[in-house]
Amino acid sequence: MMTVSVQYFAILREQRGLSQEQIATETATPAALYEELRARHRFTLPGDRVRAAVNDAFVDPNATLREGDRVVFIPPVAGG
Amino acid sequence: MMTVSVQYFAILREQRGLSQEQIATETATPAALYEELRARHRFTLPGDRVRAAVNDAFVDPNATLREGDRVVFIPPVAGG
Amino acid sequence: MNFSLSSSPIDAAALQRGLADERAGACATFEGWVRNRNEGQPVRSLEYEAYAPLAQSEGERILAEARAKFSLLGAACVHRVGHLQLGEMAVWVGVTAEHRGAAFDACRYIIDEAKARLPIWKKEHYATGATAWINCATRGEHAAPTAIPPA
Amino acid sequence: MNFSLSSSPIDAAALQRGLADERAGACATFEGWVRNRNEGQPVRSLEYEAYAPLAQSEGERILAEARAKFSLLGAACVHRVGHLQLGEMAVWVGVTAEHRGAAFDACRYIIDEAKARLPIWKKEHYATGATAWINCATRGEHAAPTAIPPA
Repeated sequence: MMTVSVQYFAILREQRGLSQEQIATETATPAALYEELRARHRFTLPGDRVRAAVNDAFVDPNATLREGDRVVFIPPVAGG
Repeated sequence: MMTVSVQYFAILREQRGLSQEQIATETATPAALYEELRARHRFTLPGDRVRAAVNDAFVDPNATLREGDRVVFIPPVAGG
Repeated sequence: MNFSLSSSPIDAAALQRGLADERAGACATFEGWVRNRNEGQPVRSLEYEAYAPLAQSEGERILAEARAKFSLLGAACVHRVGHLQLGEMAVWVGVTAEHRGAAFDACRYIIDEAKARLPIWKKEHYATGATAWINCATRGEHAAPTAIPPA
Repeated sequence: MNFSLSSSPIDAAALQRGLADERAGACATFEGWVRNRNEGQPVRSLEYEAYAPLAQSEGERILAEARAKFSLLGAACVHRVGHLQLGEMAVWVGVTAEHRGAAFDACRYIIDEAKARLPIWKKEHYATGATAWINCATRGEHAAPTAIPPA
């Protein structure tokens, strides 16, 4: 079990109802953590449409999470 | 013999030393008129690098000139 | 070479003056404006939300890529965040180069990459009162309203 | 859709405001600036001379062609005439469209055609005091000075 912080933006922020939280999780990767949170909070976006960032850098969804990481799940972008 | 007006721009204006003149000519086309003027005024540009306009529209160098036409010889352009 | 996010209106003229360079023969700019329709739906306004630290580093990376790929003298990009009204500028890109080919190509590269890669999201507010996060529709609708606010 | 020649500095901001359109999502502009070198020679200033009536009609024709080829909302082009200093704007092109692809393609089409077709000539004044009408060199030199003024 480790604790990471998760920050939410846009549709995920609205569906979660907050911008940031500390999560204690048994999962080891951003992909697995997203599935856990998706089930808990009924996020509509499937995991394959969400990218992940850890400590303000894009990461592979199967990267290894570490205690204290700051994780962000990135919905499909729409800048410009 | 007919009379046309000829207007000069840029390098041709400088080589002729004036902007406009009336020309009495036996030539029948812009191409022939240019060769006549080129010989008379020692224009450096050969005829194949000069386009012609008559009455403010581009014309074929072998178009037929008419009495009173306003003729412009157009050196290679360099706008922008 | 610089990228920034702005929560206030973009001053394009000032940004362009910042690119002034006597070696430059060409300056190409692109502005993205909030328009009044998207895929047939009347739009009233837009909200842009950014994941700022990553948007900043990714924006700088895009500008550095443009500099490496094209023969440039300067390049800058500013993206708005917050609530924008119709006609407001959402993004500005400006590029200077000795020659216009590089300026056009780089300007287009920067906006194309910015749209595809910056972690920035857009919520459209429709004339009906509904809203939608663009590109985040699920269940098969495209850009369809995902929420109608309570009356 | 409009083209003009201007003997005073081009007000790009005003021109761009003239293109404002709530249907437009994209505005691409191009500015040509007087730069301090051409083909290796230090340049001090430039003179532009136009055959005005034909430049006007040809400029309008180019804008109409762009409108026919691309899906545009607006397009404008202004070209300076007279004596310009380093850094001054020689030509401005602005295009609006719903989408950026058409805006970029049309902006580039207009400047490419304008440079190739408008009856406008450019005389460079070099640091040496020499001058040259660009593209009018003969006897094999390219953009070499064709006249040294009397001291």
